[in-house]
Amino acid sequence: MARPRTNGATRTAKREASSVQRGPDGATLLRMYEAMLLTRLIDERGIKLQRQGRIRFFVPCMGQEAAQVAYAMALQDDDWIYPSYRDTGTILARGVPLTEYLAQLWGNGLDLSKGRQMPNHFAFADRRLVSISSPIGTQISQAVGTAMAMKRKGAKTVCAVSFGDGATSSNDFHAGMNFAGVYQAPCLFVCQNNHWAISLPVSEQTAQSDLASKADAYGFEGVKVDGNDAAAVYQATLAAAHRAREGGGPTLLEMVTYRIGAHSSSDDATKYRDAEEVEDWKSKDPIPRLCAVLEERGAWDAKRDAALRERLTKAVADAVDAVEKAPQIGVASMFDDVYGRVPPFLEEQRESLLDEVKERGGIGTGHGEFPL
Amino acid sequence: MARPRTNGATRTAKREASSVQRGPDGATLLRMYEAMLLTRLIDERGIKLQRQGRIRFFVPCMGQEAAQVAYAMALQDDDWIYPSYRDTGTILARGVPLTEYLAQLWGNGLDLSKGRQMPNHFAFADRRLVSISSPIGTQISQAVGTAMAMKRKGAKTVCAVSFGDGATSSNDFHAGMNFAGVYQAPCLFVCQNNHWAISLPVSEQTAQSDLASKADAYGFEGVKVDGNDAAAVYQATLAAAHRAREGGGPTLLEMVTYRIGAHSSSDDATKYRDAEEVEDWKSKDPIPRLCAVLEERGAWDAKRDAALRERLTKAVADAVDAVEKAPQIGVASMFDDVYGRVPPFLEEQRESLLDEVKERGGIGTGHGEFPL
Amino acid sequence: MATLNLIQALNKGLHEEMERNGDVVLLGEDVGRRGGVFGTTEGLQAKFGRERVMDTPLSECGIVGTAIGMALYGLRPIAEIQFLDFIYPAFDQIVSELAKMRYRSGGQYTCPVVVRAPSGGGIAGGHYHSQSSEAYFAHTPGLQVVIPSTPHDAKGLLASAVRGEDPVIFLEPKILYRAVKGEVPDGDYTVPIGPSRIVREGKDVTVFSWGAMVRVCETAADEAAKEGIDCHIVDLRTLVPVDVAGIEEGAKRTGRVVVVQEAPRTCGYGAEVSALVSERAIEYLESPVVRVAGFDTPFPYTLEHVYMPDAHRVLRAIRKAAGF
Amino acid sequence: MATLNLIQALNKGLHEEMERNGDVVLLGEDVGRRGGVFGTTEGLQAKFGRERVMDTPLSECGIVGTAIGMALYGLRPIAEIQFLDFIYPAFDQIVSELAKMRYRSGGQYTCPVVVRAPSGGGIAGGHYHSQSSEAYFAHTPGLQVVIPSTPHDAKGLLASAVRGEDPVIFLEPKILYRAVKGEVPDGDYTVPIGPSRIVREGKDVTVFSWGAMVRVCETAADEAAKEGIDCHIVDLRTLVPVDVAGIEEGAKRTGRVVVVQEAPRTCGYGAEVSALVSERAIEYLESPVVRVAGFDTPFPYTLEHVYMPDAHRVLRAIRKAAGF
Ligand SMILES: Cc1ncc(C[n+]2csc(CCOP(=O)(O)OP(=O)(O)O)c2C)c(N)n1
Ligand SMILES: Cc1ncc(C[n+]2csc(CCOP(=O)(O)OP(=O)(O)O)c2C)c(N)n1
Ligand SMILES: [Mg+2]
Ligand SMILES: [Mg+2]
Repeated sequence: MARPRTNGATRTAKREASSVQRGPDGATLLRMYEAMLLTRLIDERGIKLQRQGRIRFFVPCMGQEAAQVAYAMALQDDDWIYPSYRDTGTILARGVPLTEYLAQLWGNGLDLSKGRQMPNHFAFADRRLVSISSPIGTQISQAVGTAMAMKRKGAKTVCAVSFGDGATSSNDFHAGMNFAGVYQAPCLFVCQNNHWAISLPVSEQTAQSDLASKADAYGFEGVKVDGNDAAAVYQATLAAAHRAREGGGPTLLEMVTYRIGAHSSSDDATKYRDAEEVEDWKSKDPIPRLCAVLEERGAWDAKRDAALRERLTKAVADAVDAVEKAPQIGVASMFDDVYGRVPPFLEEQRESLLDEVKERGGIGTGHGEFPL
Repeated sequence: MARPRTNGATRTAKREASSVQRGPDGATLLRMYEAMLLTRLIDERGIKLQRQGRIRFFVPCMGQEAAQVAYAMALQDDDWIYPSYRDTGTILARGVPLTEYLAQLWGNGLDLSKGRQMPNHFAFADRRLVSISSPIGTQISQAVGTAMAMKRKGAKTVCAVSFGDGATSSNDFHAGMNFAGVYQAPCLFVCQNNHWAISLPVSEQTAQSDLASKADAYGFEGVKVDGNDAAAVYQATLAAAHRAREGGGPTLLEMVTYRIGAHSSSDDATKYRDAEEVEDWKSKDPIPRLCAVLEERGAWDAKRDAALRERLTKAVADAVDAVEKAPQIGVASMFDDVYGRVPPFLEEQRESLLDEVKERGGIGTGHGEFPL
Repeated sequence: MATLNLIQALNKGLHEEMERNGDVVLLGEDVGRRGGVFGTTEGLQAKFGRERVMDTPLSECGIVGTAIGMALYGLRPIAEIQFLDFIYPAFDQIVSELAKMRYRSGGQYTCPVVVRAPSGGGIAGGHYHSQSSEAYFAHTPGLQVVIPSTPHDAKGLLASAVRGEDPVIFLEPKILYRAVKGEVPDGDYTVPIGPSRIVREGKDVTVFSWGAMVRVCETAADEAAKEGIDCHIVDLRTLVPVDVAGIEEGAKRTGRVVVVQEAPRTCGYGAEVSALVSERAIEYLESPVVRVAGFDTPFPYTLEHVYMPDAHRVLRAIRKAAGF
Repeated sequence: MATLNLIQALNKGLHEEMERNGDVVLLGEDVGRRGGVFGTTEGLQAKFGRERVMDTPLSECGIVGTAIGMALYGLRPIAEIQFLDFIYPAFDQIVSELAKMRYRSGGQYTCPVVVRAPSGGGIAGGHYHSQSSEAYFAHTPGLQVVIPSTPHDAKGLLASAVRGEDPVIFLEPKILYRAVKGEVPDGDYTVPIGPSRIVREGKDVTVFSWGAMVRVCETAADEAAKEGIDCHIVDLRTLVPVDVAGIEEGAKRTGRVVVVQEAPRTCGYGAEVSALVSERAIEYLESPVVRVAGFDTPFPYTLEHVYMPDAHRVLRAIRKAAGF
C-alpha cells in the first residue's frame, strides 16, 4: 500500500492560501459575516435565557464564530460534519433553521432529537450534521469511519469533524487520526484550539504547543490557521477539502482562536483565568475583524450593519417566542428509538409507566406538566 | 510551567551515541552476550516444550534479544521496568533466576504469580519488573505514573516501559506519551518495532513510518536505534536514562528489529508473510553480530563460545527438570489475592468449592490432579 | 443440510451476508490475510477484497468508532474484536455512542453495527482470553446481546444481526468453535433475535443457560435423568431483548429453577434471570432459584477447569433444586 | 460535630487524608485551580501544591493508568473522574488492570487507587451527566464499590478507601452533594467498607437501596407509614464486598422485599440483591421481590423526572409487596 508521505513540516495557512488562487469572494464573505453575527446574537440570547431559567443549560461559542462558520461554509452540502457541542456557528452556517436550533435548547415537541439530550447536543440529519454526545472526542473516530465509507462508495465528498484542544488528548483523537492516515480517508480534522479545556490551559494539555504538527505522527499534514480570520479559515478548509476529494487524504486543521465566554452556563471562568488574557483576545474578535474587511472592500457600512443586526435580532426573538410555546414531549415517547421497534420487555415498562401516570393523575415538575 | 522544548527533529542513535563518550566496555558486552544467548536457548526450548504439550503456550522473542537485553542492562537495579509479554530477554538480563522464569510457564507451585496467568505474563516485584497483562499498551500509561511518582519522591531513578509497534496504536500509548510530556516524567518508552503485530505489518499499523518521530507530537524526543546492535541499544538507553535522571524528561526509543518467529505458539506466520523477508532478517541476527564484535575485540573465540553454550544449555535443562516436578497450585488458593483479605462472600464461595471437591473426591484434568 | 462446526457456520454466514449486500464490510485485527486468529473470517478478504475486509491497526477504539461512522453513512459494518477481553478500549464507543445513537438523535440516525467477539473460557487463555462479560452489555440500553450455542443458531442469528437495524453484541463461545457440530440448512434462513430456545422438555427442574454452558447443562441433565430428575433446558440465545415470556413459562412449568452462567456470579446475567423469575413466578416456586456461576475472582489460568462450571457442578445445583 | 453537606464532608475528608499521609495525591480534570466542577476538591491545590493535586490532560485513560502506576510505586492516588459517565475511556485500565493487578501478580503488587466519580441523575444533565453504572463495577472481581448516602458515611468510607489496600470505585450521588446535610464528627473516624446500614427499622416491608435512592425510599416509607405499612430500610453503602448477612437478615425480618435502584433495570445491582434474597430467604418470602429501577432506556433529558424513581413510584412498589 504505497502512500504519499509528507516531510513532516507543518504548513502555515498563509502558504496554503497562496496555493489556492483567490480568497473567498465578497458574497461569501458576507454570507459568513451574517452567519457569524447570527451566532453571536444567539449566544448572547442563549446565556440570558439560561440565566432567566427558561432553558437549563447553554454552551457559548463567543469568539470562535469565524473558526466555526467559515469551515462549515467552505464545505459542500453533501459533505458530512461531526460538530461538537460548542459548534453553534457551524450548524447555523449549514442552514439549520433557527427554530430547529432553538428547539433543542428546550428539548420540547419541536426538538428533532425529541428532548432526549441536553442543550447543544443536537443532531440535524437532513443537513448531514451528526448527533453530538458529551464524551469528548468520540466523534473523531466516527468521522473517519464515515470518510472511509465515502471513499468506499466512490463519493467525491469529505467528512469534517470538529473538536477542541482538549480533545487532542482523547483516545479517539489518536485512533481516528491513525486510521485516517492508514486508510487515507477524506477527513478534515478541525481542531478549534480555543486555549482552554474548562480550566486547563492548552499549555498543560500537551507539551507540544504546535497542535497542527500532531498530524505528522499519523503521516499526514497539519495546517495552523488563524482561527479568527474567517477568510483564512475558509481558504485552508477549501484547500484541505479539495485535496481530500482528489484522494490526497486527511488534513488536521488547527484553528487558533479563543473561548471568550465561560466553558458553559455552569462555569465561572474567573476562577481560573486572568481577565487580561480575555481582554486581549476580545480585541481580536473575529466579527468586527470581518466587518472591517467588508467595509474595506466597500461592500459594507454602518447603516447596513445596523439593519442586519436589527433583522437578525428580530428573527431570533420571533423564533424564541415560537419555540418556547411548543408543547412538551410526551411521556410515552421515552421508550421509542431505544431500538427500531419497541421490544416486548420495554413495551411492558411503557405500559407500567402509563398506568402509574394515570393513577397519579399526571407527572409534573417545576418545568411543567408532561403530557402522555 | 516552563518546559524545555525540542525542535522536533528525530535524532539517530549514532548521533546519540557520539554524545556519550565511549560504548559499553568489554565486560558489559560479554554480560549482554551471555544473557542474549540464554534468551535464545530458552526460546528454542520453550517452543519445544509447548510442542511437546508440557506447557500450553509460549511467546518467542527470537531476533529481538539485543533490543531487550541491552536496554535492560543499561538501567540501574532501582529503575523500574514494565516489560511486555515478549520480553524474555529483558527479564533475564534483569537477573530473574531461571527457575522463577520457567515456573510461570507451568503456573505451578513455584510460580511467583501463583499460576494465575498464561505463560509470559510474568511479574517479578523484587526485580522491579511489573506484572504483565495481555491487553496491548496498558502498561504504557502505568509506567508514566510510576515515573511521575519517582519524580514526586525525588528518586534519581527512571521507569522504562517496553511495547511493540502495534502498541503505538493503543489508547494508552497516546495517554501515556502525553502525560509524560506534560509532567516531564522520567520515563523511557522502549518501542520494539519488530515490524509485525501478529499479521499486520507496521506499514499498515500507521502511515508514519518513522515511529520515533511520534514523540514529537508529545513535545519530547524520539530516537531511532538499530535494535539488533546491542551496543547501540545500550548507549541510546544510557543516554536517555541519563537525561531523564537529570530532569530532562522522557524519551521514545524506537528499537528497529524483527520478530523472526511466529507471533506465539498459537500462530503460523507463513500464512501472512514472505519467507524471504524472514531470511533477510535472519542474516541480521543480533547474536552472531555481537559475537563477532566480541571476537574482533579479541575477547571471545569459538571455544569459549561452545563452552558457554554448553553451560547455559545445561542450566536450562536442569531448571526445566526442577520446575516441571514442582507441585501444582492448590485449589483453595484461587480465592486469595482478589483482595488483601478474603471477604465473607468470597470465603463462602471458597467453602462451597472445597465442599464440592471433597464430595467429588478431587477435581482433576488431563493436566493433572489439583490438590486442595 | 450440511454438518458444520461453529466456525464453519459463522464463516459461511459471513460469506453469504457479504455476497447478499455489498454494503456489508468487515473490519478487525488480523481478519484479512490471517483469516482471523480462529479462522472465522478465512477466505473473505481473498473473495471480497481489502476494501471490504479490512485488517485494522491495533485499536478497538478505532475499530468500533470507525464502524459507527460507516454505519451512520449507510454501510453495514461487522466489527470483530479479537477476544471479548479486548473490547474495553472500545467500551466508551459502545456504551456511550453505539448504544445511544438512535435514541439520542430522536431516531434521526441509526447505527446497525454488529460487534462480533469470541467469549468465554476453556482454551487455557487465562485472565485475558477467557472472560464472559455479557452482563456489561446487557445492562446497557440500546444494545442487543446475542450468544448462540449451536451452528444453526449462530448462522441464523448472525443473519438477523447483520440485516437488522440496531447494534448487536454478537458473542461467540470460543470453546465451541470446533467442539460443536450440527446441521445447518443450505438455503437462506434467519433465527430471530429475541426468542429463547427450548433445548429439551422436562418436568422436574428448569435450567436456564446460554452460550457454552448450554452443552454443560445438557450433560448434567443426562446425569440427572439417571437419578430420575427430568430437566427442562432453555437456551436463552438472546440476552437483550430478553424473552420474558419464555423465562416465565419455563419457570412455571417446573417450579424449580437453576440458572447457569460462566461469568462471575455477582451481578451477572444470571441474577437478572433469577430476579425475573422471582418477580413473575414466585408463587410457582418450590425451591430457591439456584445460580451456578464462575467465582467472583478474575479468571484463573491453571485452575481454569476448577473455575468454570462443569456438568458435575450443575448437577449438584439440579439436585439441590429438585430436593429442596 | 459539624453539620455538613456531602461536598463539605468529602472536601474535609480529602483535606484530612492528604494531611495524614504525604503519599496521598489527587489527580483529575479541573480538580486543581478550579477545585472540581462541583467544588469537592476546593482548596486542595492551594494547600498541597501542584505536585500533589494535579490538573490532568483530558484523558480518563491517562488518569487511571498513571494512578495505577503511582500506586504500584507506593503512592496513594485518588483519581477523580469528572462524571461517572466519562469513566469509559478508562474502563480497560479499571477492569483489566486495576481490578486484576493484585490477583494476577500473585499478590506481588497491590493497587490501592481510589477512583472517585459523581454518579446518578437529578441535575438535568441528560444521557451523559446522569448515569448510574455501578453494576459494571460490581460485576468486576477485584474492585470494591462504595456509594455513600450521607455526609457521615461519605467521609468515613472515603477514609477507609484511601487507607485501604485495594482499589475502590467511590461513587458520589451528585444530586445529594448540596441537598443532604448531616452531622459529621470532628475527630478522625472511619466507616468500614462492607457492612450495610439500617436506616430505619420496620416490620412489614424491607426496602434495600443505595446512593440517592435511599432518601427517596425514606420519603416513600413516610408515606407508607400513613397507610399503616411499616418499612425496614437498608442502605447497602457497599455493593462489593456485599453485606450478604445484612441482606439475608433484612429479607427474613419482613418476608417482603423491595429493591430500589436508579440504574436501568436489566442486569442492575438490584437483580443481584433480588437473586441473593431468593437464594437465601425464599422460604421467608410472602411476596415477589419487587424491583424499582430506571427504565431500560438511555437516561433522557426532558423526561428525567419521569425516568428516575421517585417516592411515589417506590410507594407503589411497597404497597405491592405489602398487599400481595
Ligand atoms: C471523556 C470526557 N471527559 C470529561 C468531560 C468533561 N468536559 C466537558 S468539556 C471539557 C473540556 C473540553 O475542552 P476542549 O476539547 O478544548 O473543548 P472546548 O470546551 O474548549 O470547546 C471537559 C473536560 C467530557 N465531556 N468527556
Ligand atoms: C487490546 C488488545 N487487542 C488485541 C490483542 C490481541 N493481540 C495480541 S498481541 C497483538 C499484536 C501486538 O503487536 P505489537 O504491539 O507489535 O507487539 P509484538 O507482538 O510484535 O511484540 C494483538 C493484536 C491484545 N492482546 N490486546
Ligand atoms: Mg478548548
Ligand atoms: Mg510488533
